[in-house]
This record gives sequence, C-alpha cells and structure tokens, in this order.
Amino acid sequence: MKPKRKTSAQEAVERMHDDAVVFIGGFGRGGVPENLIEAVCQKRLRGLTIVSNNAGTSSTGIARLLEEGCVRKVVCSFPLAKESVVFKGLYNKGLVDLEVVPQGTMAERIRAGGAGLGGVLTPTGVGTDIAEGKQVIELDGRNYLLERAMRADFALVKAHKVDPMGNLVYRKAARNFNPIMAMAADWVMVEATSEVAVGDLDPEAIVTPGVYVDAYVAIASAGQSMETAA
Amino acid sequence: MKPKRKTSAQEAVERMHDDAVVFIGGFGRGGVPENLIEAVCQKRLRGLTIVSNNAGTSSTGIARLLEEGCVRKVVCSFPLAKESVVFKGLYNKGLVDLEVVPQGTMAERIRAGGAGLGGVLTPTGVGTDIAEGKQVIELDGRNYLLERAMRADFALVKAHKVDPMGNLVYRKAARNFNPIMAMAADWVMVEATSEVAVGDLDPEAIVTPGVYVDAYVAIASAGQSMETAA
Amino acid sequence: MTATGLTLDQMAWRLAQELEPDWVVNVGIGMPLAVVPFVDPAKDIIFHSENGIIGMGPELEGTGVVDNDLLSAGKRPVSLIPGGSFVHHADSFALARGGRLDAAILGAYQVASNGDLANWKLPGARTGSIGGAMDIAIGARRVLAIMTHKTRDGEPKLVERLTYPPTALGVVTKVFTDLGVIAIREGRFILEEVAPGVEVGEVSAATGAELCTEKTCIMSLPR
Amino acid sequence: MTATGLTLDQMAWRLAQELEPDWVVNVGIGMPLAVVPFVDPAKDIIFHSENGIIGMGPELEGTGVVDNDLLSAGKRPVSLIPGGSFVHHADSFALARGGRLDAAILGAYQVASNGDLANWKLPGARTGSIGGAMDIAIGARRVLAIMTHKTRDGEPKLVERLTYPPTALGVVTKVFTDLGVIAIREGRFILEEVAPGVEVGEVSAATGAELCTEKTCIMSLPR
Repeated sequence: MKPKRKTSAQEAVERMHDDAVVFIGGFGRGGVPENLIEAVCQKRLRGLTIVSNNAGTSSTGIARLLEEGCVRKVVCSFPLAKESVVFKGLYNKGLVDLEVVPQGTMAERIRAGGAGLGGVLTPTGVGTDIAEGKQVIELDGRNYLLERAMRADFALVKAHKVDPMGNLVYRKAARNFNPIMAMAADWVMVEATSEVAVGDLDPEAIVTPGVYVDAYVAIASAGQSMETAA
Repeated sequence: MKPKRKTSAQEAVERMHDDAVVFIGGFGRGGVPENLIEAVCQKRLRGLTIVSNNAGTSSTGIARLLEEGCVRKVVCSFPLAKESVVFKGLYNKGLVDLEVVPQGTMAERIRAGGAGLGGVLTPTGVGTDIAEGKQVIELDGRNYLLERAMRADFALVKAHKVDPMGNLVYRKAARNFNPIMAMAADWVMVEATSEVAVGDLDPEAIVTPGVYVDAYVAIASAGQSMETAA
Repeated sequence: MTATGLTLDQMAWRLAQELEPDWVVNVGIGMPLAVVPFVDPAKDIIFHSENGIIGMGPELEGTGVVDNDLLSAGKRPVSLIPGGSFVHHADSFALARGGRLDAAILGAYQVASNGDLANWKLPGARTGSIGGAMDIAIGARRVLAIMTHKTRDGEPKLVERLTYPPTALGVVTKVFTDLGVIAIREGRFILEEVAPGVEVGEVSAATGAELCTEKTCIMSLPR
Repeated sequence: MTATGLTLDQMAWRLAQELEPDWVVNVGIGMPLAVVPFVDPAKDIIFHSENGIIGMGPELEGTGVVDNDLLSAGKRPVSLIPGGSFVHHADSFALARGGRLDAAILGAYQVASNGDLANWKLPGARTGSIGGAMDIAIGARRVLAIMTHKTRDGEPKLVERLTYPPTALGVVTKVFTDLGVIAIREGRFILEEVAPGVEVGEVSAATGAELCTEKTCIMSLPR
C-alpha cells in the first residue's frame, strides 16, 4: 500500500471548487476540522453546500465559512443553537438556505451514501413537517419515510491519529459524524492531531480504513480538545 | 453499570424456544459460536430458522444443528459450499427450507433491523431472481430493490474478549457478522474466548457496546482459531 | 395558580424515581438535564448521549480545562463511566431507534392525549432545531416528558390534539409537570399523582383534554 | 480448437497486468484466485476480502497451523499487510457497493455483450450460492471477468443475451479468456488482444455475439 498524500491544509483543499457539496465532521466543537475549514475560507470559495450537524458556533468552524461568504446552503440538524449567531444573522436576511434533517436520519443518509444504497426507510419524522414531499412506505402496518442517500463532493474530517496509509482513529466523542462522512465523499481530506508510523495503529481498532482517505494533514488544533474554559 | 449475566453455555440458551429465529455469527469457521451451538443441539429444539452466512461446513457449527434436526429453514448467502454436505442432504430431500440472500444485502438487512429501520434500497439484485416479489423503486433513473430489515429472537455471537459489562472485541476476520447480529436480536448471547476486567478494553476500540449483550459465556473453543491443519 | 406546584428540582427528583435499575436512558437537553443529579447511582443507569457516548458519566464542574472531545449533547463537559465506549453517529442513532433505549427523557412544548409530542418548532416559525429528538422519541421504549403544566401565558400544554408542529406521533408514555404525573394509556391522560397542596380539580382545569382522576394519589416527596 | 489458447496461468498473468498501482481490488473465489500470485507487489494493490479484511496479504502455505480467524473468502489461510484492518460485514459490503473498489475479479458462467454477468446459478437449478458476488459486481468500478471462452460442451460463454440467471446487469467491463481479452463498450464485445497462435476468426466463431476485431493486437506474453 502506498502512502497517501501528506500535505498542508492549503494544498489539501486545492481541488475544492465553488458550488461543491461538502461534509464537515463535528458535533459542537468536538471533532471539527478547524484548520481545513480555515484553509477553505482563505481560498474564498463561493456557493458551497455544507452538511454538518450544527451551523457553527460563535465564530469558529462553519461560522467562519458563513462569515467569509462561502456558503449558499446549510444542511444540518441543529441550526439555531444560542451560539449560532452568524448563521442566524444570514438566515434571517435570506442570505443562506437551510435544510433541517433529524440527526439520526442525517447519519443514516450519509452512511447509505457511503454504502452505495439508494436510501433507507425510517420511522423517524413520519407525520411531521419533515415528511413533506417524501414518499411514505407501509410495511407490516407501520409507516416509514423513504430517506434518500446523501453523498458529497468533498469531506473535511477531523481524526486523532493518522498513519501514512490513511488509517484513522478518533478521540472520544470527537468521532461523531467523521467516520461516516469519510465513507461517503468523492474526495476525503483528513486533519489529524498527530501522525504515527504504519503498524502503530492496532488493525482491530482502526475506525476508518485508509482506503477512504485521499489526503491528510497532521496538525494540532489550537481550539480543540483540552482548552481552558473561558 | 451492573454486570451482565455470566453463565454456562447450557444456561445461556435456556430461554431459547422452538420455532425461534436465530442469528448465528461466523464466516466459514471464523467467528462461529460453536459452544453455544452445541448447547442448542443438546436442548433438542425444533423448527428453528437460522440466519447465518453459510449452511454449515462438515459436521461443525450449523451443520450440527441440521444434523440434530433442530432447523426448519436456513437463510444464508452461500448454502452450497463443498463441505456443506449435511445441508445439501437435507435440502435435496426437502427436509429444510432455504432463502438465499446476497451477502451484502443480508448484512444490510440485519444492520437495518438493529438500527430500527424498515429496510434499505439497494442496487444489488436488480434484474435477477433475487428481485422476485420485491418492490423496485427508481431514484434518479436508477433502480433499487426494497430490502426489508431483518431481526431475530436470539443471536449467538462469538467474540474474542468480553468484560463483565458485556463489551466485546473480536479477533481478525472472526468479527464478520457478529457485531451487526448483536445489534439486531431481542436476546443476545455471547461466547467469548476470554474474559477481562472492566476497564481493560479500550473505550475507543470496543466494537460491540455492552448494552447489546444479555448473557455471556467465557470459554475457549477447541475447533476455533489456530488449529492444526488436517 | 401553579404557585403551589412543584419546583423544577422536585419535578426532576420525581422523574428520577421513575428510572429502573440497569436501564439505558437518553437525556435530552434543557429541562431533562436537571433529572440526572437526582438519579440514584446505585441504579447503575447507563446514560446514552446522542453524540456517540454510551455510558456518559456525570457533568464535570469547575476543573478549568474543557475537553471538547467529551461533551454532552448539551455541549457541557462530562466523563465516561468505567466500561463506557464511543461509537459514531450512525451507530449511536442505531441504538436509539433500534429499541435498546429503555427510556428517553425529553422536554416538550405540548403533549397530546394520544401520545403525540411537540418539542422542536414553534407554530408559524420558519424552522427549528430538531437535533436528535425525532429519532430518540420514535425509538425509545418509554418517552418521559418533563415540562411545566401550562405555558407562561397560562395555556394548557397537555392537549387533546397538538397545535404545535409534531416531533413524533403516539410516543409519550408519561408526563412530569409541576402539578403532577400524568400517564398516557389508550389515548387518555391519567393523573397518577398530584403534587402536594394542589387540588385535582386545579390540574383538570389546567389540562386541555379529558383527565382521568379516578386513581390519583398525592405524590410523596422526600423529607 | 482451443488447444492453442492460453493456459490458466497465462490468463491469470494477463489479467494481473490490468491492475494499476494503488488500486483497491476484490478477488472472487475460484479462478480469480489464480490471478493474485501474478500481481506485481510493487503495485501496492490493496486486496479486499468480503469477510472484512482490508489489505489481505498473500495466502499462507505449509505452516501446519491454520488460523480460522484469518481466512480468505475462499476459506484459505491468508495474512494481513502492514496497515491493513478489519471491519464487520456491513462495513465490508459498504466499501464494495460504495464505490471504493477500483476493480473486482470474478469468475463467470456467461457474459453478455451488454455487460450482464451470470456466475451464481445454473439454468433450471433450484438454487445456487451467491455469496457476495451480486454486491461486488454492482459496486466495483470495473468488473474483470476471467473464464474459459467456451463451455466444456463447446458452447460460447460470451453471448448476446444471457441464458443463465443473471448476477448483475451491465457491469462487466473486460473479459479475460483462454483466447484473448475482450472489452465491453457501448453494448459490444471488442477483441482487444488475441492469444498468440489463435486466429481472430477462431475467436469470432467461438463467440456467441458480434465481436469487433478492427483493432485487435496479438497479446504479448512474458519470455
């Protein structure tokens, strides 16, 4: 197995383009690839569709992308957190579109995209606003929504450790959406806190096999784990 | 978290009953819970539906259950291996029913059962005998089969290590169907090669969280890993 | 009128008594978080956090250092119990929808007598934050709602039919309010317990649907 | 007539040349297994085994001890390459269907000129063993079939329309037989290479559909 492309954050995002669909890992501030996001900001892309659990908190993560005017649409489960001030400002002015997806449905739609499925049938959202425009399928007397698989052009993934083959492990709840997003994008970029040698990761404990990874950056994020509380 | 029920193979299978649907892990001879299977044989159950990748090889694993007359139906992907002599004998005499499921579809149907989904849409099997009687759904010009979720009354799972909370890790390719079967059965019994203390398993490397496990047996199988070649 | 009802701590204490030993329980953000400190550690409840924590331990306070990789769904620093583990988001919600949650504790805007739950979006609002509520509500074996009995404007929140956008249909099994404990069975609200000092008639009047009070007891509070 | 064609080893050698560096490749059981020893290790091919091995190493021989926990899909003892890993069955087939397999090498009963593949069940048989073939055939970016050009009875296996039960429709990209290499493009068989010593007309006669031979070269074999 040949090593994956190890690169800088700036080089990693080079092939990203306007109007792309982009998965970004993270839940709150855990597992957010902040350095890759910053590199996208600096590239001044436009018209991105961002798929992520939140719509950015304070001025970090996705809030940075929104602030820089890179984003046309946000697909997420929790857009209106108290700290999502940048998103709320743009959304209220009609400057950014929003698709709200139940968190578990979002996870399954992404996983289905990665697994080459067309979609899944879920009981979640039946009889709610989320069902609007979706096909309802009855099986054994129970109703399910047909939820379509979701893929992205690019995924920005935050990992704990990476080896030169692209194998990844995560840290605690920073795992969140990262492994399934890595499975479901055409080009997967990883920001890992540290790099280890081939063979240092236990084959039984690798969460994302390197076959899913296209490029990686090894860099410790300032604003990530173990920061001092404000 | 209270310890799970640690028990003998005989006690573990006590609540199993005739006509139950039973998941059994394994692929070839890797990851087959042979001691639990033997306990089921000794209980002389009847009318079981067995869901497993193979239909038993030589006279081990599922072949034992078939030999003992416990099985009414086998659901599997690979029934006709050269060594599946017991199955072929019974099948040719019409003494056991068979449902053949593509291996990846079987995996997704089981996972869907575990994930509380009604089913998945898969491109696998479109235009083949497997599609018979199944709903075809077209999305963006591509056809998918609606494959129903599958659950079982009981799962027999083979793990490498178990802790008293029921957390599991597996060994190499003996992982196979075991983790997804553990997610999708109402009562999950585990046969682990060894037992370790709580905290000995790395929380990042646990494959099956203990919440899925109902009872476990710690026992080294004679016919399992590292046997001398015949 | 509800001045005689329970405090939030008392509501939370009462709900905590509902949890049985060894249950796997998901706790929503907001009011449900108040329940956790009242849960008897001897019950060995396994808390599930939607962001992939199985065996979430108590919240950490005043340590000065925040581990952003170990936050609750409410984004507060927590710990992991011995024997706990981490899974990714698809596996976390597989657990929630797949029937391994014995109970979910959720906040609510409205609960209907058929068990319908509204807790994510205000009527007429352009949008709201669903988070994991729809999946958890549909998946948990028991949905325990905790909310005030009435809105700030004095409108009943226990209703015959939702007027707020629903989160999930027919899922709520019990409601814990400042006035009492209301079970939902066969499409009816059943007042199982009334808060000490509150009249049963007062609860009926504050409820927007028929309330069965035949077997109502007075709630026992500690001390 | 096919006495002048390639041996199995030669067919396997030729197919092995088709694999490009760093590809992720699934190898089916049966004839495809013959390909692996001919693959240049310098190409760093990552072999995927359906039973959850990513980075399957060469088969082990004559060690006397068999590790049943590390067998190929064909149930033969194998190794894991450095940097390899294990996944469960749902994740293994997610990889196969999800587009991360650059190629799959599969045996075949029949291949049709529209790319339809038959390899799991004989006509009229009550059943057959599918295994992972349907998922892998539908998921891999390229399906490379390896088979003899004709059946033992002399019937063509490259056909205009399948008469055997299909495994997957429109998936085969190239066929490697004892007589040559046949690409499938726009619903047509294209004889890219003919085995040394075999006449192009002989291949056409052995093929049950139109065979485009405009740009056929003679295959170069080693030595």
